[in-house]
Amino acid sequence: MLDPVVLFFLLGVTAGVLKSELRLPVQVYELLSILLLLAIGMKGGIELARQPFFELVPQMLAVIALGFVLPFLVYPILMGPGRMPRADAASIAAHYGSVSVGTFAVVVAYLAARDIAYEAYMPLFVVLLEVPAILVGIAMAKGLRGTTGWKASTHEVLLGKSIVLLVGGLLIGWLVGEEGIKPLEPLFFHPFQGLLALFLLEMGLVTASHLGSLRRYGLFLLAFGVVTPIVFATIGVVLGWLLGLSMGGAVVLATLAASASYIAVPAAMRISVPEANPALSLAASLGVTFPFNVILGIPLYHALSEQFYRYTGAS
Amino acid sequence: MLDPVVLFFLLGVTAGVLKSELRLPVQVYELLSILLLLAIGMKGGIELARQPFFELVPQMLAVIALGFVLPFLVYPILMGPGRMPRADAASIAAHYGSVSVGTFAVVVAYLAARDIAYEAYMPLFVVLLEVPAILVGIAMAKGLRGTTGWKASTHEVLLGKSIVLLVGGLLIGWLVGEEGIKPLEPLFFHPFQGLLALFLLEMGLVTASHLGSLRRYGLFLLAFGVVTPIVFATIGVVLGWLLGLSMGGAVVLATLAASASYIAVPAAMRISVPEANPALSLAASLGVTFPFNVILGIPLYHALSEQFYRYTGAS
Amino acid sequence: MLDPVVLFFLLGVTAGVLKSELRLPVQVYELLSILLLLAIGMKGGIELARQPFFELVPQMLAVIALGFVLPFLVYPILMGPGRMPRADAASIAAHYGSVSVGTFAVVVAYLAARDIAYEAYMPLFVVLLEVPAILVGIAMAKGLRGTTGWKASTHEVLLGKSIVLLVGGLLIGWLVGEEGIKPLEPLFFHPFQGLLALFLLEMGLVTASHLGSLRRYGLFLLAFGVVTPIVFATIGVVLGWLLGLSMGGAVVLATLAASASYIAVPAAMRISVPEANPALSLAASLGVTFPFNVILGIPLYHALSEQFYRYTGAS
Amino acid sequence: MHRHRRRLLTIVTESAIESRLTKDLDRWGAHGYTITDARGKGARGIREGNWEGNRNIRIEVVCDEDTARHIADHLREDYYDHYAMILYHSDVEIMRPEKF
Amino acid sequence: MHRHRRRLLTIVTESAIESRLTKDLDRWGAHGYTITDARGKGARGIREGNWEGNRNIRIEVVCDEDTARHIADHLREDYYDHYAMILYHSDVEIMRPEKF
Amino acid sequence: MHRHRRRLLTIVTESAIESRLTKDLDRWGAHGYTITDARGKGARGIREGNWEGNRNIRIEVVCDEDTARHIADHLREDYYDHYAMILYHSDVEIMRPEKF
Ligand SMILES: Nc1ncnc2c1ncn2[C@@H]1O[C@H](COP(=O)(O)O)[C@@H](O)[C@H]1O
Ligand SMILES: Nc1ncnc2c1ncn2[C@@H]1O[C@H](COP(=O)(O)O)[C@@H](O)[C@H]1O
Ligand SMILES: Nc1ncnc2c1ncn2[C@@H]1O[C@H](COP(=O)(O)O)[C@@H](O)[C@H]1O
Ligand code: NA
Ligand code: NA
Ligand code: NA
Repeated sequence: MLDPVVLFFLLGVTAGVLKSELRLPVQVYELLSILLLLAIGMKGGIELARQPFFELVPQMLAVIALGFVLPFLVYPILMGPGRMPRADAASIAAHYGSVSVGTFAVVVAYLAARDIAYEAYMPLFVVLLEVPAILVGIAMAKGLRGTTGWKASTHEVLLGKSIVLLVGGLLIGWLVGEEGIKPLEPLFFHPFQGLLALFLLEMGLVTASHLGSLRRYGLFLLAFGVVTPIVFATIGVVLGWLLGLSMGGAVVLATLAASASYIAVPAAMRISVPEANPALSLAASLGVTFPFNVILGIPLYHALSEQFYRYTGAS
Repeated sequence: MLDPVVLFFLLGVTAGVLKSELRLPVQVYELLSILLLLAIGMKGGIELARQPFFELVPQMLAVIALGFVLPFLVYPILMGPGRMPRADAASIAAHYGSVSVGTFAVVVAYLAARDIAYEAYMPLFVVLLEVPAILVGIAMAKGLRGTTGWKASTHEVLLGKSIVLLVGGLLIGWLVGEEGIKPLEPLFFHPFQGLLALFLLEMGLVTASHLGSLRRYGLFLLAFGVVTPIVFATIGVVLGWLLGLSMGGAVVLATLAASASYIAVPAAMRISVPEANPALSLAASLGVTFPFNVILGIPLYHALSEQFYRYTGAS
Repeated sequence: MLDPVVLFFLLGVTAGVLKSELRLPVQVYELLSILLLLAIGMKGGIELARQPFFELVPQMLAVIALGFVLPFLVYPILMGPGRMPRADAASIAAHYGSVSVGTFAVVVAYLAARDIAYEAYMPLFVVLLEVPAILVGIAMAKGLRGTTGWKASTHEVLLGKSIVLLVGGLLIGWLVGEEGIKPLEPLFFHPFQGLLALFLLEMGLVTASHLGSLRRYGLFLLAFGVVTPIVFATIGVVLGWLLGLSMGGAVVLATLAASASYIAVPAAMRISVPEANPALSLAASLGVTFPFNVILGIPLYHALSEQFYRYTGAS
Repeated sequence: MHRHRRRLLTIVTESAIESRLTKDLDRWGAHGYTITDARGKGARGIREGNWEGNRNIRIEVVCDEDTARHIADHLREDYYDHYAMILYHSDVEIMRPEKF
Repeated sequence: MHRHRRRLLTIVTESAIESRLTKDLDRWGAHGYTITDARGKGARGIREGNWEGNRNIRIEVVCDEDTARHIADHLREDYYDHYAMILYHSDVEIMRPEKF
Repeated sequence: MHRHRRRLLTIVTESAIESRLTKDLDRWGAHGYTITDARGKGARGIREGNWEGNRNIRIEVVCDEDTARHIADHLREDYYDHYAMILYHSDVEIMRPEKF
């Protein structure tokens, strides 16, 4: 059965494809993304407050390493069979190495609807996975030596909207703890799924407007946008198992690995690698991978993780 | 006693008439109308999921017929005593034959506050009543033969914002059912009356700005805007009774019949019958009929329906 | 321990100072302030409905008198040691004589978190304190004789956004009472602290952009912005005690006296005393006094009031 | 820097016709357009822009003389009588003539 | 297509004075105006437009030479010293001279 | 009323580069600028403005001839190839020459 939030996404895509007059004002989009980012951050922070921080350090390092490694897995494919210019290959690699907070929210809703437990500090991993791939992508495009702009780029990436809100929420949740956050729940936590539904409605409309450019860039992007997340998700499941995550936790990590950024990375690439064509990377991440993950991918990664954990006899 | 939501409407009208600096950004208006339309649609869909669809078919056909018939009842009056140009008469007839979702939300709040039951699938009727009068209005203005633009018009009407959101919500509610929609309640259902209150505050401000043009168009519009809803409501009560609706359901159907569109129809007329003067139809539907229905009409239709049902011995 | 809402303020200031890309659309700011103002108004109105109005009249008169007196306490200091032009001195006096609704919301959240009772009709005092200082400030700048524009000014002040929403909410709460307002709670009351948190995030961003102009205007403003609220709060505690308020009520009155307007008064001064430099008054009220009150002031006034009430043996 | 003269056509009208109008601009030969949300006052009264029924948009088209004339003629025929609309032209200089 | 020359007066100023200013424009003979929300930077610093205290508006008035001069003179007297404001004029061509 | 000629430079481009671009305008000698949010269509396709990835901004700078030329040259070098961007100039008259 499809989750209602996914139906909102489909409603948006349908309305967009049919050229309906439905528009969400960009300010509504911004309000929704601010609320979702803060909520995700705070949820993670609350959990962090619950356990000894240093116990998480190995997992955190592994996740950061994942963020650095993933882009290297796709860059050669984009340059070779994909025949893309260097800047575009680097930019797309960064998109897929990083994460999509929207997809994260959908997997969280998916697991909650099925009462599947997972490590609740996962939002920390979202933060950790967001940045490394961006740095790798910039280095791929510019080379490590072209130091001009490196400091500026890092500054811009770290102070981008999503990092600030995720980290800010994380810190607030961590400082205030579960009890202290209670008064904020009616705005941030209770309507979370509703906010996500509206957000997906909007993303559906935006996705529809990228389907056109998809047609232009052809089959390679389509295949790339479906195969990459499946491969990355498999890596995520295995890594989750190695790190001792629960089965649900492995689903989340798989989904994070499988997801491709469409907010933080495009903004960073626009500034730091302007010669990359944004229509290309968005057609892949937003036009293919996002819908794929949301509709088919997440249930698939769930099945994958279940099989793998059953087979290995874990949890 | 006045419902609090009605007081918000009066606050808006008062602030507007006194030329206060109070403004609601148009983006807030859009967010509110999106939430209300989706909520109404989903509520209807949940109810549809509860009962055999085919049992509703006779009622649905009757309601569609009502939408086609109502414009014909006022068109001659607007052309004759009203002395209006054909385009204006057609446009106003379309406004009054169609429905106002805002007024529907108020009657729902009214009945809920008084614990009066009604058929919960009523949002379906909102959808069904929205479109036919628009088609009739276009035909009245252009004639059936002027086929140019007919297809485009229908496309535009069916893909207008309110239809897409109502129908989209309906389908989602229908597919997902009461249980599945639960996670969305904190955003769409719990704050419904609060959202409606804010929406009415804004509509009050907009209404105030139409009172001026009302003065310009004189007494006829005023009388028309009060008498029409009373007549239409009476038809609605009788039809509700004929269709076997509960007393509360008849109040809702009466209010739907009595209400005049100020969102979907104006937008459609602007595109399809541009020679009609929008100030005229809005002065009537928004400046007279909407406040009349919200403040006096709904209690009146309630009394009417009660009397009628008592007299006929129904429910 | 810091309240979570205060942490949101600090997050905003930090993001602003670090020149992050985080922005809240102005329409979100407007939605938040509309919701907060209406909620505060309605809460006050509900309480007013609970008690005989005439019993409050002495307190109300005293509070209005406070609003007229406070500006006179700072005007000579601003003209003398501050060496400010008359218009600026008058404008700043008006800012500090009036109140900040944001600060009021923070003290309410502060007391609620600590389960400290206070007279729940306090929002009435917010309304009463908002206007007098504005009139005094205009008179200080223009003299009483320059009657030109007096009527217009008063009209503009009374019909400014915050007065209309506070008074409108008050009347609605008063007419409808606690029972009647219930359906509106999920939008206005339950998420109140969350809305306040977002509002403070935005105010933090705005505050950060005023820190620069603070540097330009030097130490005097900084000292003035810290000392004035402490003195005014002391007056507030004593007056609260004289009026027979509870200890919590005295904290609220102290905070109201200590707070400086940054919404209603700047708007009124811009229109009525345009020769006053808005950067100056906002640097003080928003750049110094608001953060001071929110972070240090309120706990200080709490301690002050507690000591005073213990010493005088009250409550 | 080589400069080239073009015409800047500015249209202020009701937001209700945005999608129809932009389709028409395409058909009439505009290579692009820029739209901002607006409010205002004119012969058809005040349009406050606080509600979907009274919003304006302001459209700018940079194009050559002939296209500007062509668009203006069409607007006059198809829209001018029935919609709140004004239209004005001016000369501008651009840098990349191939774009316009 | 007959063309007529008019002046386009553009004012950028604080949104706080919008309602007062539009009333004045009416009094000073403007037949209409178009307003868009704006932000910016000038002699009085940055106005980010993220808060009611620092929003700008951009007002356009199409009118004849005399009215433009008249409005500009009044703006200079009544507003220029105390408000963040700039003002500039240019020539435009319009189609329906009776409207402006 | 003394009048002074200046240039009005209008840039329409992606909102993603707003903060970088305004810093550059400062460096290149602009004394001020005005920004409005926009959407539009051009050689790089439709930018609907309903999402952070496809919003435009419209920047206006009033400045003297040399500064305008200077800014335009820099924009062409640093931005023109990689960003959705158009740029046009026109003459305007201003009242207080010291401001621009
Ligand atoms: N003289 C004018 N100067 C600037 N804008 C105008 C003028 N007249 C009309 N407008 C704009 O054009 C819209 C439609 O004008 P109208 O058709 O005259 O009502 C108005 O709502 C204004 O935004
Ligand atoms: N040189 C300029 N070019 C374009 N806009 C300007 C310029 N100078 C000022 N502005 C705009 O006018 C507003 C008020 O200017 P000012 O009074 O100089 O602070 C600023 O906030 C900008 O939006
Ligand atoms: N001919 C034109 N007239 C007006 N605006 C244009 C034109 N061409 C492009 N634009 C604007 O400039 C932006 C970038 O243009 P481009 O780089 O050609 O895609 C577009 O999104 C439009 O907002
Ligand atoms: Na990824
Ligand atoms: Na009707
Ligand atoms: Na005060």
